[in-house]
Order: sequence, then structure tokens, then C-alpha cells
Amino acid sequence: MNLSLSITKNIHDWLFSMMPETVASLTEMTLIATVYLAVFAVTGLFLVLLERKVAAWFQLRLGPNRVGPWGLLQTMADALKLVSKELTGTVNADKFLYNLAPYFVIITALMALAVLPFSGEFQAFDINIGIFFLIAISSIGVIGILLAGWSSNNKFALIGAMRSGVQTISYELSVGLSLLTVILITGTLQLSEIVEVQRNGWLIVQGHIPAMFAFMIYMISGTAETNRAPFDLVEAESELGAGFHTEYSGMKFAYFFLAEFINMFIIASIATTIFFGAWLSPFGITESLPWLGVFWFLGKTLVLVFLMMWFRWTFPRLRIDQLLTLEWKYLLPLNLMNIVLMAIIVWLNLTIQF
Amino acid sequence: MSYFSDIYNGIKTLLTGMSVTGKYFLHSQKGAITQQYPDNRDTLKMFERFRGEVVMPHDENNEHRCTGCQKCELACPNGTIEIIWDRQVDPETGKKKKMIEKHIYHLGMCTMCGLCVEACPTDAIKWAQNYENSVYDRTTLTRVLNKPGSKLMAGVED
Amino acid sequence: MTNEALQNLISTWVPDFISSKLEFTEEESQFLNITVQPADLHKLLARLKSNSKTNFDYLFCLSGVDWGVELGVVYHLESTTHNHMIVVKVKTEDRDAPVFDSVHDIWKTAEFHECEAFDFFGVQFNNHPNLRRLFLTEDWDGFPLRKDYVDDINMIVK
Amino acid sequence: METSTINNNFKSEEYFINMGPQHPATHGVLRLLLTIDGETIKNVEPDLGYIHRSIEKMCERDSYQQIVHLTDRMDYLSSNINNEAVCLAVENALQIEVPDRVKVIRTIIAELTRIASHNLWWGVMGMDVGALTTYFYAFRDREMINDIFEETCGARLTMNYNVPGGLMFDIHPNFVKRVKEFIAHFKTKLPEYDTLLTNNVIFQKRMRGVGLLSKEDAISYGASGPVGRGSGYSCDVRKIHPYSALDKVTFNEALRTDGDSFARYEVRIQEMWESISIIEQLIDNIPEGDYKVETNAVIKLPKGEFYQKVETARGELGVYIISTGTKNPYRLKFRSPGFSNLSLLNHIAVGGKIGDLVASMATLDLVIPDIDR
Repeated sequence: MNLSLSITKNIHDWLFSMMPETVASLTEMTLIATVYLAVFAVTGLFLVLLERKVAAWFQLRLGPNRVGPWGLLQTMADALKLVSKELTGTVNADKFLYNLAPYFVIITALMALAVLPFSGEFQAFDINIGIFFLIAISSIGVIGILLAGWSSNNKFALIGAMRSGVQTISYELSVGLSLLTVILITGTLQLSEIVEVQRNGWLIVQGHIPAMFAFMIYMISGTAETNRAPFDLVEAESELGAGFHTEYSGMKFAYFFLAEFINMFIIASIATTIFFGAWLSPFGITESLPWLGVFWFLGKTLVLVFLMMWFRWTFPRLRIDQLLTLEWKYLLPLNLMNIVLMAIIVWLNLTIQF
Repeated sequence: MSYFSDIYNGIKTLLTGMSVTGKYFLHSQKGAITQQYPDNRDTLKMFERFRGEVVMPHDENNEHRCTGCQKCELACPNGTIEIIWDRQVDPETGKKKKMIEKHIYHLGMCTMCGLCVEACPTDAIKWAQNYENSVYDRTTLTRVLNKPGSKLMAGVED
Repeated sequence: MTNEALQNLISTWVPDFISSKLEFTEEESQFLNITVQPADLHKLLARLKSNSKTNFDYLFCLSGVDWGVELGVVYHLESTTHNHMIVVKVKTEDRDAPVFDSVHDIWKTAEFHECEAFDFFGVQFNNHPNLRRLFLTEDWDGFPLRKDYVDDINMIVK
Repeated sequence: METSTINNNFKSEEYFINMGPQHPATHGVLRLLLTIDGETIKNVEPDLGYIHRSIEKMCERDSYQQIVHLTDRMDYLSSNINNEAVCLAVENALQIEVPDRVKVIRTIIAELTRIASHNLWWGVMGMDVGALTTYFYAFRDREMINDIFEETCGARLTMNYNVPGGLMFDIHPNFVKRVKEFIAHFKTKLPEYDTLLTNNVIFQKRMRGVGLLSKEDAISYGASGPVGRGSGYSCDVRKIHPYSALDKVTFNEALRTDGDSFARYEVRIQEMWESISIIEQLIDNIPEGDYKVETNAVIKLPKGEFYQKVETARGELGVYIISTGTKNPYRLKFRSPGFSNLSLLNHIAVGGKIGDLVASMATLDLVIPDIDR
């Protein structure tokens, strides 16, 4: 097994000195999973709160401000409420698939989190096909949405699910191709190595024009991947009520809800890793303090997350055929041209290196 | 070529749209239009013409101005007002005259149209600027406007 | 076109196009009123629209009316080119099964308005594509806007 | 034929969807029975009556003063204009000439109501196509109008400010000042609406060429108000049959010939500008005088039939009174603009997508109590 677990060597050594190797590995994996689950939950709750606050500030409101100081505990309270709620369902729902769907969505979101390089030290699973893994995992989530819509025996949910299928199949292409554009510079799929390459300048600077195009395309199609406005046709409130999760309640609904926010975080994290040098500080100003990497990583990610929120609270929603037109007639051809352009630039050594 | 100019113009309009929301985001603190309702009860003042509920003002001698003419009852479109009246002997003049026993006002049926207040010839009833009218029991919405033991103010009927 | 000119023009249509007699009146109304026999209703209305001098292309109001003895429908017509207006009335004394011709093929909006008249007055319309109870439930008993409709529970009579 | 058998084998199946009565896009309790093939609309059948209160029957037992407050509850977004319609009908029947002051105040308030209604529509329109922020920007501006109404009329929505013969009471001393403040404020905000939503490329793509309605169909379906004018049908009652002080002001009738959703959208935006201009012409010269002509306490209309048209924010409202000379109307019919506008929904929605249906329904600006009465 090609596992390179690089979180806190001390715990690693201590565990392996205590127990036989197999048990130690298992314990270590469980520990890491627990830590990631906690991170996952906290990130989700924090992002929900952030979204509500940011939305309020865009909309001349105050946002949640009742629970805890400045409303910081609002999402905690919401989560508690959702946990305590009854799990309802429709009469003729396919019970097995209906209950399975939320887990598909949330587990894939959690799996993607494993390969993200939060800092040089803090990365659970530095696989050599990192980017490929991320793209592959993030497209599994749609199966959960399809199952949810199909199994809940509701036509609105079904329409939402089918829209989601169409949307993900289309925009998966753009996400992959735009990332591929930058891979031309790095020549590796492993995330830690991609970050190392960026010590000579972030890839968006190294690849200049085509990289910027790739970034724009990535952000557009990434927003579409997460089913967020202006691409939120899947749950399009004014058309489908709540779309694929119409019939879900309580914690099962919360899974979908959390997964949406985690996915947004993941999309922003990938962009940070690929285009903005992950945990590397700008111009290496904090090179001597490697633990600040986490700060830089989260900072950059949050800026991108904010950008996605800004999109959401400004733009109207697209129609389903316009959504597909945008992908197949605009993003895809541009993307292919962009790859050729990038290949030429890399071939002629026109990248900007510091 | 229109293909690329479409993309360019499209992105431009999107960015100008974002500049509007972005501007409000930056000024969010002073621009907030939220009324923090239960907290601002002290400062929340209704306008003087606001129609909250119909009341019958009494002076310090527990006297009101209602003669029991029933014009408000007739003017009301919903049967919100019921007046129970009686011919009683006026202790001062010794004559029998019409006096209200109960001026009943069903707030639950009132549509706040203001016709009764307009119809009243003696200004006996008027609007209160009370905006918290919800109760837990529907029966409490039926109110008797004249206070117990109150009587007609002198000189109103002239 | 003035009301008088309209009356002169339309009276020339009898008996070539419209067999029965038309009653014209301008009393008690700001428009010219024509009362037509049910059999000639569709013919008259179609001609009022198609004739280029009248050209009543805008049916702005279709009301069912219960005149006590008779049930009927009142059509308010306006011409968007000539800006004149006219009222056409049709009546029947058959209260059990009043039937008129539908005019939805002349003015498309009539489809909905005729449903409304059917719903509240029980007036049937021949050739109507989808005559159903638009507002009330399918099993509603009676036609509420008729004068003889009684509902002891929901109607408050003053 | 070979191809036809293939087509038959792959025939798609139509299915029904109940849109409403509780649905975010139907703005109230309208139920639409949609026949859908995939995402494409095949048929729309409205089912009404969820909030029918039979106002017409109630009017038959009420006096003419009492009828006015019922009209507040029909099209609650243009309640003042509805009030005005009934009052004008009664005044015309009684042949009362109201003072100029009343006419001017009525017109100003009607135009303010129109701005408030279009403003709310703009916010909700944005919500329907997915731009959620518009709602709050619209409400910020609408709140100022509501405050003006509350100060003068005593209520924010169901004002009941007009009475047969004039107004219930005079305008508040602050009225003129506040209206001027609002106009100054709104003139800076209205261009922002365009930058945020109108010019947005996604919004334009959603609206242009969607929900097409030709001029002939508009007339035939009895479309009025911005719906008719978006199709090039000049149907502004304020121009054709001016009432109150509208013959004293100059304004342009907002007219577009495209007949699509975007044309209807543009008409409403332009109407807000026109309303501002009307108010500006009147607000500085409100004539002195009485705010009311005294009428009898019991109003009895002469025997006969009376019809009054006004232009509400949604279109042409007609009040048809049949009087037998008593204190109650014998029959009172409201020709509501929403009802006729709803009748053309099927015509403009068929062939479009679900998203198109929502967008074109939003441009019809339906208010369900107006349809259900």
C-alpha cells in the first residue's frame, strides 16, 4: 500500500513502538479519520454560517445574530435541531436507495478531503495520482443525488436529479480539462509535487494567460459541479421547490446540505492547490514558519469560497438548455484551445519562472 | 467574431452586476435595513394615524363620549361592533334616555377599515397605535370598550 | 363611432344577418346596450368583431347577471382601433338549464370568463372546450351568485 | 415506414405535475396542473379558488362605503387604485364632481402604489429567475412608500383611504416632504436595478424570446396593463380614458413591440420612471381645497348600470355596478386584470421549459386574490 501518512511523526512513531505494525496502522488510520471527520463537521458548520452572514451583508441584512456572540453558534443550534428531527419519507419510496443516497454524497465529499495538502506536513494521503483521484471522487457524489431523486418517489425530486446528472456529466469535462491545462506545466499529478513546482511562482503566474483562462473556466464549472447558483438547477427553489432533497428531512437532509458546503470548500481548495500555490505564502514571506501554511491555505480557499458566494447572491439562474449551451458551445471549445495554447507555451518555455 | 464579443460582453455585465452587490457588501454595516423587532420596542413608534385597534378614550372621571347612537355599528362592514344599550333614567335630568351598557368590539373580526371612527359623530372612539394584537385565546379578542361604571361625558349630546 | 351611428349601423344587419329583433337602449347606462335573443348571440358578436366599421376586438368584461326572473350574460366590448364601446346582453328565463353559445372562438379570453359565469351562475355555454368549475369544487351544490342561492352556514345576511 | 416505427418505440411519456397551491413561484395559492414531457411544457391548466372569498356576493349586501374596503383585499398591491375605481364609479353615478385637490392626491397616491407594486414585482421577478438579492433591494425602496402610506392613510397595505366623494381625511403635513425624499432616493436606486439585473447576460438570455405573445393574441386574450403593452398593444386606460388628474399631466405610455418576457419587464421598469415623472409634475402643485364632498350618510345610486375603468399596476380594472336604486348594488362585477392575464398563461408557456414557465409567469405579475376575488 502506497500510503504516506505525514501527520505528526511523533504520534506515528509512538503508535508503532506500542503495538504490532498492522494494529498500529489501523489505529492510526482511525485516528486520522476521526480528526478529518471533526474538521469536516466544523468546516461545514462554519461555511454554512459564513454563507448566511455573507448573504446577509450582500442583502442589506444583519444575518444570524441571536445564538451566541454575533450568531456564531447559530449553525450548531441548527445542527442540533436537525439531529432531533423526525426522519420522514414518502409512502412508495425505494427505502434502501432512499436511505443510502445521503451517505453517497457525504462520503465522497469526505474522501476528497483526504488528499488536500493543508500544509507541507498536514496531508493524510499523498497519492501519486492526486488530481485524478479528486476528479474521480467528486463525480461519484452525483450518484447520491441521482439516487435521492429517483428513490424518493417525487416528480420534482426526479426532475432535479435528472438535471443534476446532465449537469455533472457536462461540467466534469471542463473541470478535468481546465486542471489538465495546468498539469502541462507541472508534469505530475501528485499534489505535493505540484505544490513544490509552485515554489518558482504560483501556477496562475507561471502559466499566465492560459492559466488565467483555465482558472476562470475552472471556477465556472466548479460552481456548476457543486450545484450552486447560478447553476443550482438541481434544487432551483422557484421551479422545483427543493429539487432532489424535497422528501428528505432531519439529519439526512443535513447530510446533503453539509455536503454541498464541503464540496464548495473542496472545489475552492483544489483551485488553491493548483493555481495559487496551496500553503505556500506569497513571495515566500513566511518560509521560515512552515506551520503558517495551514493559515495560507485556508485563507486562499476562503477567498475563493467568498467568490463563489458572491456569484450566488448576484446572478440569476440559468435555464437547463442554456446550462448545456454554456458548457458545450463555450467552455469546452475554449478549454481545448486553451490546452493547445498552454502546450505551445510550455514547449517554447514561455512560462514565467521566478 | 460575435462569438468572442458575446463572451466579453457577457462577462462584463456579470462583473458590473457583481460590483453592485459588492458595493453593498462593503457598506453592509451602515446600510443594514433590518429592524430587530422585539428588541426595538422602545424606539418603535407607529405613526399617529396608524390603525391598531379601536379604543374608547375615557377621561379621569371615567367618562366617555359615546351616546349609543349606533352609527359605528351600522357603518361596520363585518359586524365587528355590537352596542348593547338601554333606556335609563338620567339621574341629573330625571328623563329616560338612551345609554350604552356595553360597547362590544370584536378585534378578531375587524379589518381596520376605519369606517366606524369616521362615522362617529361625537369622536367617542378612535384608533390606538397598538401593534401587538396577538393573543393565545380567541375569546380575549372580544373587548368591551367602555370601562365598567363609566358614563357619558356631560355636554356631548348638545 | 357614436352610439347613434352604431345603433343605425347595427340595425341594418336585421334581418339579413340576424333573424330576430334587437333591442337598443341608452337609458340608465353610459354605453349603447343591445339585447339579443340567445339564438342570434354568436352571429351578432362574431359580426361585431369581424365588421371593419365596428371591429369590437376587445372583450373587456363578461359578467353573468341574475335579474331575478331571467338569467343572462353581459358582454362589454371595445374596439382598439375605433375606441368605441358597446354592451351586448343576452337573457333567458330558463333558470334550470340556461344555455348560450360560447364566444371563445371570437375572443380567446372568453374561455376563462365563461367558466367563471358557469361556476357562479350555472350558465351553460355550447361548444365551450373545457367548461368546468374554475373556482368552486366539482361537487359544489348550487350557484352562489344567483339571487336565490341560500347557504345558512357561510352567508351572513345583514 | 422504418423511421416512424423507431419514433413510436422511443415515444416519450407525458406526465402531470401539480405546481402549487404551495409552490414558491406561484406567489400565493394558485395551482397549475402541468403536463410535461421531460422538461418541456405541453399544457398548463390553472386551478383557482383556493382563496376565493366571493367579494362580489359580499358587495351585494354591503353599502357603497363598505364596498371600498373589500377592494383592498382583491389586488392588495394596488389597493389604493382599486379603492379609487369603486369611488369613481359611485361618484360618476351620483354625478358628484370631486375637488381638484382630491383628484391630484388620488393620482399621486395611485402612482405611488404603482411604483410600490412594480417594485415588489421586480424583487420577486429576480427571485423567480434565481437572483435572490433583488428582493431585499426592492423592499428597501418599497418600505419608504409604505411609510408614506402609513403616515397618511393609517395602514401600509390595505389603506381604504378613498371614500365615495373624496378622501377619508386630508394628507399628512409630512406627505409632500416624504414623497420628495422618496423620489430623490428612488431616482438613484432605479439605475442600480438595471446594472444588477436588467443588463445581466444570464437574465437577458432567460427573458428574451421567451413567453411570446403577439399583439392580436394579446387583444384577444384581453391582456391589459404591462402584459398588453409589452406586445405593442396600446392599452393604458390612463391615456385612453383619463380619470382623476391624469388629464393634466404628460407622460409616455411605456410600449414595447417584442411581446416577450423581456418586453414586459422593460415596460414595468419604464412605468416606474413614468410614475415618478407624474408624481413630480403634481407634488408641487397640490391645490388647496376640501378633501371631500359631503355625501349622504346612506348613498343610494340611481337605477341603472355604471362601468368604470382604471389602470391598476396589473392592468385594466373594471367595476361594473348594476343598481336598482337601493343602498346596495344589485350586482357588482369586478373585471380584474389578473384573471384575463392568467388566461393567456397556457398560450405563452406551452413549448417552453419549466424555467421558462416560471419566468413568464413572473412577468405576468399575477396576484392571486385579484384572480380569486
